[in-house]
Order: sequence, then C-alpha cells, then structure tokens
Amino acid sequence: MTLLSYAKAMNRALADALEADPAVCVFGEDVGAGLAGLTPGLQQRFGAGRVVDVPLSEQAFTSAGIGAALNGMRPVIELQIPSLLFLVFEQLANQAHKFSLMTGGQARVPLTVVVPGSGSRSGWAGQHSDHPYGLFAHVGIKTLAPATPTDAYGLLSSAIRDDDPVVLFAPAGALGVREDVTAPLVPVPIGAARVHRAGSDVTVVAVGHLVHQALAVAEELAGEASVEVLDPRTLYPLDRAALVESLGRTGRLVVVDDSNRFAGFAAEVLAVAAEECRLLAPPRRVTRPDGAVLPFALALDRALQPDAEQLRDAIRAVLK
Amino acid sequence: MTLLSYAKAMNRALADALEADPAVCVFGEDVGAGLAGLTPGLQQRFGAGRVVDVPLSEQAFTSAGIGAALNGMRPVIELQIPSLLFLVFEQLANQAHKFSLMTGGQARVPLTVVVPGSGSRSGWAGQHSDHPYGLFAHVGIKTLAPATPTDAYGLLSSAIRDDDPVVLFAPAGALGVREDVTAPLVPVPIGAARVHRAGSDVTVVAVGHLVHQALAVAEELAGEASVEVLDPRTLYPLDRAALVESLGRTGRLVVVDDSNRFAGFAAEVLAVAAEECRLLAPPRRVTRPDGAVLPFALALDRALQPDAEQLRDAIRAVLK
Amino acid sequence: MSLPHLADPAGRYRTMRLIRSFEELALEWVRSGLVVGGTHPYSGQEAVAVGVCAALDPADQLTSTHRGHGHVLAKGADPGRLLAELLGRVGGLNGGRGGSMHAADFSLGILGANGIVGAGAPIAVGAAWAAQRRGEPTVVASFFGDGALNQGVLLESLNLASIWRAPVVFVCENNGYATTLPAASAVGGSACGRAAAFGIPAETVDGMDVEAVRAAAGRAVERARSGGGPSFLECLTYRFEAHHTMERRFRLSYRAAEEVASWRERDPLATDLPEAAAIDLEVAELLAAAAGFALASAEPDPATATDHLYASGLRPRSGAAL
Amino acid sequence: MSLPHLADPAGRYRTMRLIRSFEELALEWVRSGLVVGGTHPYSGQEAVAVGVCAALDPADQLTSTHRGHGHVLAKGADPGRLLAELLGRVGGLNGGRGGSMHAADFSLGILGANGIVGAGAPIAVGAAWAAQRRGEPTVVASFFGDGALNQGVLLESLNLASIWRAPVVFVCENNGYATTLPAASAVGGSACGRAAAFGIPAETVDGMDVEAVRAAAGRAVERARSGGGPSFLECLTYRFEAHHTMERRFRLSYRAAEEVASWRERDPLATDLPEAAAIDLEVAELLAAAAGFALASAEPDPATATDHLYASGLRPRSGAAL
Ligand SMILES: Cc1ncc(C[n+]2csc(CCOP(=O)(O)OP(=O)(O)O)c2C)c(N)n1
Ligand SMILES: Cc1ncc(C[n+]2csc(CCOP(=O)(O)OP(=O)(O)O)c2C)c(N)n1
Ligand SMILES: [Mg+2]
Ligand SMILES: [Mg+2]
Repeated sequence: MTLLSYAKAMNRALADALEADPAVCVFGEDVGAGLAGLTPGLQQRFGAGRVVDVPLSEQAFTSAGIGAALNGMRPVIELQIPSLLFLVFEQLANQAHKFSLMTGGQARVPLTVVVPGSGSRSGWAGQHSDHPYGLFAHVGIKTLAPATPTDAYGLLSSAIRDDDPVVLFAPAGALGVREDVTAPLVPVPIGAARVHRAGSDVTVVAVGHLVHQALAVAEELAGEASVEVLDPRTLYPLDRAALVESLGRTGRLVVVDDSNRFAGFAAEVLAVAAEECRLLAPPRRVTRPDGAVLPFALALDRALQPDAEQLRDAIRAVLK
Repeated sequence: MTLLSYAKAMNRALADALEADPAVCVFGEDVGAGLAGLTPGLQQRFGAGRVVDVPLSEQAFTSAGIGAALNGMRPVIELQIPSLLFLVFEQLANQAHKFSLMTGGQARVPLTVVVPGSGSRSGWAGQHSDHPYGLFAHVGIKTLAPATPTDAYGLLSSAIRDDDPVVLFAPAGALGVREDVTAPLVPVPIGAARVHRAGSDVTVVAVGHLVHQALAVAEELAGEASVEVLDPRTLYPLDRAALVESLGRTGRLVVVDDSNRFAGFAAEVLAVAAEECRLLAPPRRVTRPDGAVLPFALALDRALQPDAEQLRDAIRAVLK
Repeated sequence: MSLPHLADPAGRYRTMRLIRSFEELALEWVRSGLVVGGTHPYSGQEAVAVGVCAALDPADQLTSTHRGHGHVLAKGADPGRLLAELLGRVGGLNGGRGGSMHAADFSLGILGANGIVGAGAPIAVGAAWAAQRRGEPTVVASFFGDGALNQGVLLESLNLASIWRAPVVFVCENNGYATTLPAASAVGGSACGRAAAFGIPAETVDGMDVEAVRAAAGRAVERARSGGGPSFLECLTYRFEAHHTMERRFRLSYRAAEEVASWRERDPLATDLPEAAAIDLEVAELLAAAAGFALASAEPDPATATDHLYASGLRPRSGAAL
Repeated sequence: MSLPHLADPAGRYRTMRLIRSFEELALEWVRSGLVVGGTHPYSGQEAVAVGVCAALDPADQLTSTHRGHGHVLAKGADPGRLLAELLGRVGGLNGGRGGSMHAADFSLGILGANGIVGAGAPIAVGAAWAAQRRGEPTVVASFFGDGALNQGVLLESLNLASIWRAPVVFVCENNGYATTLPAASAVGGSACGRAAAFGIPAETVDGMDVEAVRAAAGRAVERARSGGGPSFLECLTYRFEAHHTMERRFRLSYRAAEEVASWRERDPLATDLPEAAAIDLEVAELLAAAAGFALASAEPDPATATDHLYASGLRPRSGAAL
C-alpha cells in the first residue's frame, strides 16, 4: 500500500510537469527550501533557474509570470498565503485573464497560481485564513479546489497544461489527507465534477477539504437518508451538467463551502439549481458568515467555519 | 424646476460632508481639476490640504487613507477606473475591512471609496469597463450602487458618516441621469432598498443604471403584467426583508445586474429567494456572461451587457 | 539587424511624421465620432518611440502604455490595422477587441499597450527573463510615463530586473505630467536616481531629439544584449495635445500657454532633411490608404463578442441563459 | 517627554530583557501547544525596537510587522495582555481576536502588527499625515524588514511620505533574510540608497547597539517633529531564532552556523550595567505575573466570534442561516 499525501501529490505533479516540459517553471518565495510543501526537492533537481526563489514582490513576479507566459513559458506561481491573491488581483483579473480577448486571440497566458494552504490554518488569524475562490470564479478565472491527493495531482497537472490562467486552492484542511493510490496518477480534466458517494435523497455539494466532512456526515446519516456527495473539484467553470443530473435524482440540495456566504460559490450553486432544477425543498447553504474575518482564538476561528453539526442540520432541514 | 444631475448630486454630498465635518478629506488623482466629475470646485473651496491630488500610487494612498482613518479622519478615496479597485484589493479587503475585528474593536476605519463611472464607458475597453461590486459584497465590505441623483447624494452622505469602509459604485450609465429635486437632499440609510415601481406579478431587482432600464421595460409591459422594480441600492448588506416582502407578493423574480454572472450579486439574490421564499416560477438572471471581458468595439461591448430585450424575455419567461 | 524602416535619418523622420499624422487623423476621427472613447495622443513624444525602436532588432519586443500609438507604429505595426483597431473593426490589430489602449501585434514583438499605468514593466521583465533563459538574444523595451514612477509594481519590477539581470530597457517618457499632476510635485527624488537605487544604470536624455534617444537606447540595448542587464532611460519630452481627447471638455489650465509654446518650439519633427517634404507627401498618401483600409474593414458580429475570452476555447455561459 | 520606561540605560536594558524573556516564554508556549499557530520570534533584534521607541514620546505612534512582539512591548504594551493575546484570551490586547501577528494597543499609539509584509508603511504615512494636518506633534515610526524593501506599496509609501513631508520614521530592520531569502540576493542596490532616491534622508546604524539606534532615531524623530519630513533608518541586525517557530520542522540550513554564532556574539543584551542581574530577576518576576494573568484570562465565547466585525455594529448573517 502506498499512502500518498496531498502535499506530496502536488509536489509530484509539479515535478512531472517540470520533467515533461521545459517551458514549465516556478516562481515563489522560499520555493528552494520548499517551505510551503509544494516544491521540496525541485530546485535541487531542476535548478534555481527553473524553480526560482523570488523577492517579496508578488505583483511584479506574478506579472513577470505573465510576461514569461506570453513568451511561451508555463509558469507556476506559488503564493504562501491565500490573501496574497488580493495583492495580485490586478495582475490576475485585469491582466492575465484579459490578454487573450483583448488581443483578439494573439496572446495566451498559461499561468498557474497555487496556494498551498488556503483557508484557516489554526492560529494564523484574520489575514492568513481566507478562502477567496469565489472572487476568481466571479471574475472568470479557472478556479480549482481539489479535495484528495489524486485530484490534487490531476488538477494541478491539468492546470499547468491549460492555455488559460488557473488558480488552484489547496485547502489547508486537505493538505494532511492521505490516499492509498494504486492506479497511476493522471490529469483530471478541468470542469468535471466527481461523485464521491452516490445517494438518492439529497445532494451535498462540498468544496475542498469539506468533501471529507461531508462524506463523514453522509455515512453517519446513512440510516436516515441516502446522501449523495458531489465534489465540483473545478469551481469555475462549474460542471453544471453533473449538478443538474444529481439534483434531478435527489431533488434536494445542500452546499457546504468554507468561504463567505454572500455571493460566494454556494450562492451560484443555489442560483443554478433555482434556474435549472425543480427542487422538492428549499436548498441550504453551510458557509462562513457574510463578510467573515477569522478571529485568532481557536474557538472563534472554528465558530466561523462550516462544521459537521451545521451540515447535519441542513441536510435534515431539506429532508423535512 | 431644479434638474439635479447624478454627478452634481455626488459633488454636493461631498461638499456638504467637507463643510460639516473637518475630519472629511479626499484623496484622488486629478481631484483638483475634478476630472472624474466628483470633485469640481472642491479643492478651490476647501483647499489642497483637504482635497488632495495624489501621485499614481493607489495602494499607498488608499492605505494612507486607512492610517488617516485610524487617526480620526473620514477619508474619501476617488478611483478613476473601476479596475483600480483590483489594485487596492489588498488594502480594502485585507486591511480596512479587517481592522475592527482583528483589533478586538479598538479601531475603526471610516473610509469611503468612490468610483465615479463604473461599468462600461463606451470605448474604454476591457480594462476600464468592469463592474466588480460583487467582489466587495462577497468580502463583506459595504457596497453601494445608487441609481438616481437623490440616492447618490443620500448614499454617499451615509457612506462618509459610516464607521466602516464603504465602496460606492457610481455606474457610468447613471452619471447622466437628472432628477427634478424638490425635497431637500438627505442621507439615505445604508441597507435599505427602494421600490421604484410597485407591481404584483413579478419582482425585477435592478442594480444601478439598470434601474432605469427596468422601469422603462416595466412601463412597456404594463399591459401584459404588473412589474415591481426593486432597487437594492445597497448591495451589501442586502435588504433581505424588502426582497422577501416583495417576492411574497409577486412570487416571481428577475434580477438584472451588469456584472459577471457567476457568483455575482444576482446569484445571491436568487439564493436568498430559494432559501427564504416560495417562487411560482424559476427565477431568471440577466447579467454579463461568466468571466466577461468587454471588447472594445461598441457592438461587442453592448452585446455583453444586459439589454432591454433580454430583460423583457426574462420577465415573460417567469410569467409563463 | 536593426529595424529596416528606422535604419537611417530619413526613415526615422518618416516614422515620426507617420506617428504625428496618424495622431492628427485619429484626433479628427475622435472629434467626428468615428472613434468611440477617444485616445491619448502621442504627438510631441515621437522622438522617444522612434529613437528607442531604432536601437531594436525586429525580434526585440516592447510593452507599451495607454499612450501607445507611437510605440506601436515605431516598432512597425501597420497603420491601417491600427486605425482599424481604433474603429473597432475586424481588420484591426486586435480584431477590434482592444482599441487604442490595448493595441498589440505579437508577430512584431509588440506585447501590447496597457490601460493600467505601470503594468507593462513587469510583463517586460518576465518576457525578457524567458527569452534570456532560452538563450535568445531578445531585448525588451518597456515604455512608461513619469506617473508610472510612483506605481509600486513598476518599482518592484526595477528590482526584479536588476537582480535577474534581465535584458530590459526601461524607457521613462517624462512629459512633465501625469494627467494634470506635475511630475515635479509627485516624484520625490528623481527618475534616474530611483533606477540607480535599484542598481540599474540610468541616464537622462533629450526626448525631443531622436538621435540622442537613439544613441542612449543603443547603449542600453547593447548592454542588455551582451548580458549586462537592464538599463533605464529618462527621456525628457512633452505632449503637445491634451492628456486624453476627452480633456477638451474640461478646459483645464494646468499647463501654462508659454510652457506649451516653448516645448512646441522644440518639435522633434523640425528637420533640415532635404527629402522631408517628399516624405511628408508619401506619409500622407500612405495614411490615406491606411484610412481607406480601416474604413472598409467590417464591423465585428455581436455574436462573436466572447470570442477569444479563453485561449483554451472554453465558451462562457451567456448572461441571459434561461 | 520620552517614554519613561526607556528614559535611561537601565530602562532600555530592562525592556530589551523583557522582550527576550517574553520571546523565550512564547517559544516554550508554542512548543507545549499553549500558543496555537506559532510566532515570529524577535530575539536578537531587541536593540532596534527599544532604541527607536526610546526616541519616541508617549503620544507618538508606530506600525509593526509579523515579527511584532518587540515593537509592541518597547512602546509599553502590557506583557500580560500580549501573552493573553497569544493565547487567544479575552484579556488579550485585542481580546484574543488578533493573535501574535495583529497585536495592537491604540491607547499607546500601537496601530497594530500586520500580517502582510510592507502593509504598515502606508498606514503610518496616513496616520502621520492626519496628525500633521491637525497640528499635532505626533511622529509615527514604521517598522519593517529587509523583505519589505521589495514590496511595491512600501516603495510607494516612501514617495508619498517624501512629497507630503510626513512625520514618519521608516525603520528597516535588516536582519539579512526574508525567511530563507538572503537580502544580498534579493535587494538590488541598497536599502538607504532606495530611501535617498525618493528624497528621504537615510542612514545605516548598528542594530545590535541600542544606543546607536536611539541616537539615530532621535535625529530622525527630531527632524520629523520639526517639520523636516520623513527619515529612513536601516538597522543592521539579526534574528537569533527561526523565521517562524514552525521552521523547526523543516531543518533548514540557509544560514551558516558560524554566521549565527558570530551575530550571537554581538547580542544586544550583552551589558556591563551593574544592575543587570537585579533587572533580570525583576523581569523574570514581572513575566511570571504576566504569564499568570494570561493563563487566568478567560477563553472567548464562540457566540462572540463576529463581534467587532463592523465598527458600526452591523451584525453579519450567519453562515448556517436557515
Ligand atoms: C494604475 C493607474 N492609475 C490611474 C490610471 C488613470 N490614468 C491613466 S493615464 C494617467 C496618467 C499617466 O501619467 P504618465 O504615466 O505620466 O503618462 P502620460 O499620460 O503622461 O503619458 C492616469 C492617472 C490608470 N490608467 N492606471
Ligand atoms: C506581502 C507578503 N508576502 C509574503 C508574506 C509571507 N512572509 C511573511 S514574513 C516573510 C519574510 C519577511 O522578511 P522580512 O521583511 O525581512 O522580515 P523578517 O521576517 O526578516 O523580520 C514572508 C515571505 C507576507 N506575509 N506578506
Ligand atoms: Mg506623463
Ligand atoms: Mg528580514
């Protein structure tokens, strides 16, 4: 049995990409030391010219990634903290995302941005605990949130090969997940959801690390109800077909999403369901509160993230 | 009859605030010249020390606004282009918004950010045509989008007096609106929607300049259906009570919102409706496409914004 | 091999004239409503674009700004296709998707004008880094204004270029103003001092003198190409027109009439080239043909509005999906 | 009137000892799991915080960094309340809402540590601008590391402070590394050269010598207070511990053992003050009491998790609203 960790899976995806394509390169802080868990060993193996330690200039090195991408490279940008995405929002939303259309298709920007450890890492407090995937999905940048080691491998591989900018969130809560991997690791297509558990009474759409929470709750409630757990994996573009298909069978929807409630990913899922499906009961969201800022104290930090009890309550509510 | 223009109403709100409270000040590019229409005459009247022309350092001057706010000022930041909000996303979402909670209530950041001319100004192309209000609403920053001169006056006045950061979008498409103002101009409370037109068959939630489009369409369809036009005015915090009340009467919902579709403001309205109301028909959104980048050519630019025909079709669809 | 159309003084004069005449035509088209949205005229600054591009090879690249027509034309873009772009026609450089502020021609190494001040610089650094990594001799010129000197990302880019020894020539077109804001009151210290502080060789040149610019740019390009890293040129210049065509509406008075007049006396197009008159005529004809091409180019079909949104071909969901 | 607790050499030594002992205790508490999430230890850099704060008045203000304990304690924050903050208790400076990286005490002019590198500098500039506008004599000290020298917003802030002549003292704690990245390979040019390039007087001082720092800071504060505008101090210093307590897990080797040892020989706490031993004892007692206070402080009630989210009192919708 080979237990593959999520972090190791991402590391392997990156190594395989660096190996396969000389256009792939990495920009990030402390990537040589591999501090964030994505890059250990890669600078030693591929050199400091391809796995590049950069100064604390997120805006410049992200845009340098764009420039390199315009000249044929496939840069992977590692950001140590989810909120650094705010710092480079201009570079991603206003430059990388817009180049192709604005140049009439002359340019492509195959840039991958990875945040290893998004969401709350206990004790890192307000500025280090965001889960802003909804922002990128709204803007229209391909947005991934793998839940398992094989999906982390597969989606990171696909992101690097994709011709558009992609942001990949590796939730801190998933980094410790290990998986017994027997089949070879392969790319996972962007835009394809995954049914982790089939069910017929209610569809739980769960994002990132919360997939595991949803599976546990589904198991726990097995006597009460048949819960389907659907992992979108790609948040944007959303696999609407898979969602609609599942809801067509279950007619009931709960979304569990560790990001702010207002106009977040869960809102989009509810909106699509309202537009395209006939639900048997009002759908439910289990999310962070509106405008959440995670307080430092552990009990407060936890209080603002979706928990199993809330999920159970929501499932029971839609089953009523 | 006094015809008050939207731009003039904002100018007057700012002048009144500067007059009333020595803590109010303005930072912005070319505010002395009043290029963006918000500040004409104000530097002459209140001095270059209060209406401050700043260098092209949006990040620093926005955060300087935070620092000034921490020391008791009520700065108004003018940004010339909606996408400059991307450039200062870190400052707004990660600093201004978080200070109060992270300091345990020691600090407040009464900062107002105004974008006079958000959305498409014809011919300004991809990087100057965004309408990213949903991003701020998701993050939890108070987000305003007045549709009329009196609301522009009233909401800007309230924003400046508010103890939290506020972002106010003045849609380019509304700047030309004029209103016959008879009553004195007064603050409009943040978080209160406005019913522009009462109706009983369908609720059209319209944002910003699209309120006027919605009113025209409602008028046009008067023979077919009784259309209520609800202007949230404040996008976040949303006046859910007003929405639920309206939907309780009409049972049908269309949202028209000139921003990207995916996880945008319209998605939240549909989500709330799905959670809290019993609709008689699937709701509809009329928005920009997912991930929209507005092309330069006028016909293409227009093609990606909600138009009257789409709104008519959506209203008819929910009435079926 | 330098750019053939800029190889001799006549070619450089000719290109400067082309830019000036282009801008005059664009102004007319803005006034008549043909060009929607307006432009940022480059008139007055021609010697900078032409002088710098005269030092570049065809395979070299550049990043440009909101005031980009001059850079794009100097590098060799087709004026007809640039005009068509201003009109939003399918024959435009960007198929009408970019307009004045985003004109690009990747086949000529023009990585795009940019609507965000300072945004081109880090793109130039990354493009140069990539070329250098692959052992290509490419040099990237990055144009920006005095206003961009106060943008964090540009300052970060100077550092990044410096530590990477990236083959970039930073070209600061100091025309004295960022819109209405005088550089003198906005830029603490000096332009060249800033570059030097990041470890980048910097010099100030007369941006109204195409040969002076060319000489300085030549040194900078040579340094970049030979592995010597980035350089910084501050070109002292002036825009003869408004910041943006829209400015006329405001009747602003941030520049003294005498100041404008004294710079106009230093017009970079003043020349004693004997063939100047013939060149002017030739340019006029060329531009007439370009205008004809642009005006004849088709309007894009609204059904194609989201074309190219994703290079991978992903089609976005419509905003009125039922 | 300068800060009373830093008025004489004994007071300065005492505060440096307090910081060091505080950091040792915090390290212990991190290791034992009492402090969740870890800290960025300030040990080794004490002379900078104490030297700079010794030049400040009580009404002066500061912005701090992720490595903020030293600044916060030097300005006079209660160690018990800072410890309680590290524990996430209601008695903490921020009521347990901020933790190590956001400790603030506005009553003492401590405008907050900050989790984002470089983010404090523009806040300091704005705070200073506001005070200056109102005719208050406040000076704001802004601490940041060598890593922050490459942040755009910090560079923008130098310019803004320069043109505004804002009463700010920029204090760069150059400890040679930004996490694992040597400043020597990340900072093109020099720290002081950069500040000077924006028109700001800059000097480099021995950051292991509290009196040297105090003297330089005194000059800078005096300049700021008398309307002379901002100054920049580069303090050469060293952190004795890991970048962050989490680093132990990685067994990194980016700093040579000899380098660490040679800097440890220059420990800012080395002193020949006769009363040092007595002071150490006193500090130990004080810290024991502080620890007792912190440990006795209550855990916050989860029901209060969104308290203070909005200063206006707006209560956010719950994430599990039915
Ligand atoms: C980051 C940013 N801030 C503001 C603007 C709006 N704007 C466009 S051009 C301009 C002035 C630019 O001045 P400068 O860099 O000197 O170039 P010039 O216009 O003089 O050629 C401003 C403020 C912008 N496009 N981008
Ligand atoms: C803008 C930003 N980039 C990256 C980080 C992650 N990070 C935290 S501290 C640090 C190193 C900071 O180095 P320096 O400024 O020299 O301060 P020091 O840690 O040496 O005190 C990094 C990279 C961050 N918090 N903010
Ligand atoms: Mg200029
Ligand atoms: Mg350091």
